[in-house]
Amino acid sequence: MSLLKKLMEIDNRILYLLMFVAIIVPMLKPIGLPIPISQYTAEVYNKIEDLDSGSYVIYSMELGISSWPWAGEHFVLTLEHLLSRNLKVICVSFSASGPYLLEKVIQNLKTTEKVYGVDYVNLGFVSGGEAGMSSFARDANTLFTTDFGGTPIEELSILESFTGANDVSLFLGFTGGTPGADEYIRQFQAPYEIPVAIGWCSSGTIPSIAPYIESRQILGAVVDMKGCAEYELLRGKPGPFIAGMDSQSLVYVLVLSVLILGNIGFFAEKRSEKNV
Amino acid sequence: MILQSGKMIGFLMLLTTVSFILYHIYRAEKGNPANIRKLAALEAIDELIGRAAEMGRPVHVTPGASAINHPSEAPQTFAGISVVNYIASSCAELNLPIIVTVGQAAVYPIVEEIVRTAYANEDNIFEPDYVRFIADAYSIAVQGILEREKPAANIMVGGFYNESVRFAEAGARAGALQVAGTARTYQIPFFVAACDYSLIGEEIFVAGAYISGDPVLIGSIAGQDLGKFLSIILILINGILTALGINWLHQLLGR
Amino acid sequence: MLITAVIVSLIVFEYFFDVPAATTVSENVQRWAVVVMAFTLGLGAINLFQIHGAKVLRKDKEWYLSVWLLFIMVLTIVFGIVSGPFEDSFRFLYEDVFMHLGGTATALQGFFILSAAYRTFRARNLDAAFLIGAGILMCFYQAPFGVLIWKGFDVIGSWLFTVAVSSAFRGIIIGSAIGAMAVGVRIVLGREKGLAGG
Amino acid sequence: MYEEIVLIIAAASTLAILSYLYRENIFYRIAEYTMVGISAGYLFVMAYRNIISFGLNSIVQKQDYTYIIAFILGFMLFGIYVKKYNWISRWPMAFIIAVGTGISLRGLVISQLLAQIKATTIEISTPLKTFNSVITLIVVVCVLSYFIFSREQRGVLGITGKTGRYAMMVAFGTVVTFMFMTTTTVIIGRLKVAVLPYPAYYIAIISLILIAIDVIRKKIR
Repeated sequence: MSLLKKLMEIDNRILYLLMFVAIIVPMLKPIGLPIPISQYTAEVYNKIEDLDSGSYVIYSMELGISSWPWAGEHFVLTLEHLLSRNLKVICVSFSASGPYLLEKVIQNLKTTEKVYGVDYVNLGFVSGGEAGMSSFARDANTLFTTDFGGTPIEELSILESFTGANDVSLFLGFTGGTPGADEYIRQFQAPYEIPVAIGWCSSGTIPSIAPYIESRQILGAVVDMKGCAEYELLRGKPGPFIAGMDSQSLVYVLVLSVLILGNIGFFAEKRSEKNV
Repeated sequence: MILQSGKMIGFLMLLTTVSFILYHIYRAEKGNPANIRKLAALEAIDELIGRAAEMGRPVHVTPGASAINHPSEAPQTFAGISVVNYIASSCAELNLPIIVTVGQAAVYPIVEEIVRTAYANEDNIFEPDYVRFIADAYSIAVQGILEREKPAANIMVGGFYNESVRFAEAGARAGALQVAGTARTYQIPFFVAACDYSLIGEEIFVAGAYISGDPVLIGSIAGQDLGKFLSIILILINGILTALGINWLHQLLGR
Repeated sequence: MLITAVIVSLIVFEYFFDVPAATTVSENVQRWAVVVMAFTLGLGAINLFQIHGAKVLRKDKEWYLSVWLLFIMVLTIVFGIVSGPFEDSFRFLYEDVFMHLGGTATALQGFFILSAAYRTFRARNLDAAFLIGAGILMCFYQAPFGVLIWKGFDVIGSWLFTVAVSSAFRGIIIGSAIGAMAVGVRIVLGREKGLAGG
Repeated sequence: MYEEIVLIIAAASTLAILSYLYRENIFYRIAEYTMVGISAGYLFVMAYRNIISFGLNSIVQKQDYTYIIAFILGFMLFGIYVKKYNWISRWPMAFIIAVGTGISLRGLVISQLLAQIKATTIEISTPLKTFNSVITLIVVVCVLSYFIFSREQRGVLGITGKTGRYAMMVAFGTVVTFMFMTTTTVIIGRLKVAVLPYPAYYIAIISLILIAIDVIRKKIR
């Protein structure tokens, strides 16, 4: 009983420390657990593979610069994938924090044959939330006067034959919550019938996106690190996310033990109260 | 005037639901509101306050950290304010100290007035520190109050963000019985897991409407119920028809 | 306020009906909204000026932190507007400082959930039992180690996720869509507290 | 040299925030205030750029003078800061709320309400698919019925409502568990970029020493 009591009274800080240990240890010594590929990620990947070359794709970034260190490699990988398929990528952001991240993603592209302004463009941030999305979808070409860097849109040849959502073959959104799936389908999928896929979403938000995927309103989603790791496998470029999944495993072992331990203690306490 | 193709059913659905809501608001304003049920969590609040009175310890209540000028947040905050009102009058009746923490400047005067009136109505003394406005670091401050002042009951109804899990933990560690509710989907799980009673999603609006007796709120809740009934019926019919291989309703519902 | 009712009705009407005149007006209204909403983003800075300016003037506890906040805010604004957002000075503040602060702040939440899970997530009633049971099961589904122990975890987990979890959220989505309509009605009627009071 | 300094600042920022996990302290406070300051400043810059590129450029380059209305409404927002003219800001607020409400309202009927109702079908193909679709339908109906408030939850409604509530609990449990993945992802990113590389780890060592001193100091007391 006393051991249990001790286990019940671990200081929060020890827990936090354990979390760090669970994350760091596999980083230093990878275990290499197998990763099964989920339907959701495969759908996104296959959709990009199936698009006709030359079609327009919206690459909509709702995440902020702070997500660069932990998901940046995935954003670059996805953009490179799009470009390698000879698609015309229009980068835009409906959240104020997005455009710099887009800028950073573009700076880190490894492909050199694709040209800014011809094969891809960063239009920056559109304010107005859903009103902004709606205006962008309806007539993007009259909304903008310059791209994010200040170049007049007349000088960007990619935009010559682009008028708005009607020309788009895929909407790829990267979101951490709001704006997110709800807004995408309200403003892009339902009125214009363009396919919407989630290029990255946090693991906590996927349960609320799942109904739309099951109803085929959204094609699929790359979910957090797990999805990124699967995407790396599909692209045949194993990288940081596959390595990171080992840490995930250990963290989940910790979460599991914490939940079970807490509840064992709770029931033991209840029983001892009854005996008294 | 041409209805855009494929949107007819959508327009009809909108029209029907809106007219349900309008009808019930109208009925409620005529003094004939629909009955809405009293939620278990609300009944629990009475019990919690009773327990606090026995223990002689204060009750903590907060209407959340949300603003009141945003369409998806204002209703939550006002539901929270209604709950504060309810608790303040119960506490005033028992002359029990109450701690109300407010994180939004615009909410503070409203809540202060409510609590002051509640204590004045019972001829009990209103202490100035019953209602506290916390300008910044709302989450840290409330956590501190829960830990130091150890309320016997902790009631949190309104719009909560990341702070929900910390409040719930701090409250539980202070030994308070907790009732909590929010309409923010990602915060509900923490309240359910860590509190004794919880209000999920729209339940907080129902609680607010039940307490305040506001005809517009009651009317719109009753109207929404009809909308939900309609949805359930559509789902059932659609399900049965598709199972039988009849697809006309399925196609009608959207492209 | 009448203006609210008119605009809401116009935008909704234009979506369902094919009336070119209404569409033109509504398009313009939406484009204005893009600009007006941009103004609201700037209000946060002014608001901070008010709150922290007052703190400094009153010499409140930790007023020097308020000074620091205002200084760094003004610096960001000056760098961003005067020298341009692509200059190194602005990039240093935003990419080299803010990126790390913001990212780490996001992570804190997970730690708080962990300690709350340990201390307070108890199967104290049937509701919580369901919640925690599902939580435990999903640990095996979410991380690769689950499949290593038993292949079934992946099957059960994905079944639970695609069938039970997503249907529950579908119910919530339908319910909240109807709820949003009710809020819309109240706004149009000018009967939504706080919002339409004007 | 510049890069090393930047890395040290990155490490210091990261650890200042993380130090909150140990206890509240002045480093955390400074970091928090810095974050709020830069974030508000950044938003201001973004607002400025958008007002110029969407608003002013449309007036100047495209001669679309209707945008003047947007500017008037935008400046009216500042009325909020003058008590006497507070009412002025209500107009633009009403405008924003109206556009936002209208746009989301018109979209959600089809995309969220009807499309989701439509998707809830009973599929007759394989037994498993049929079973799954029936369960889906039952769960959706039960969850919806839980949110019916003008009837007492007794009889059929009692059963469906309870089932709906438990189904939601399963969903919420999933949400909680899933949230940990993001934290882990973020921390891995932090460690890789701002804590483990040279010379950032010096900061980590210094902060560990500081914490150790604090622990010992408390023990002695």
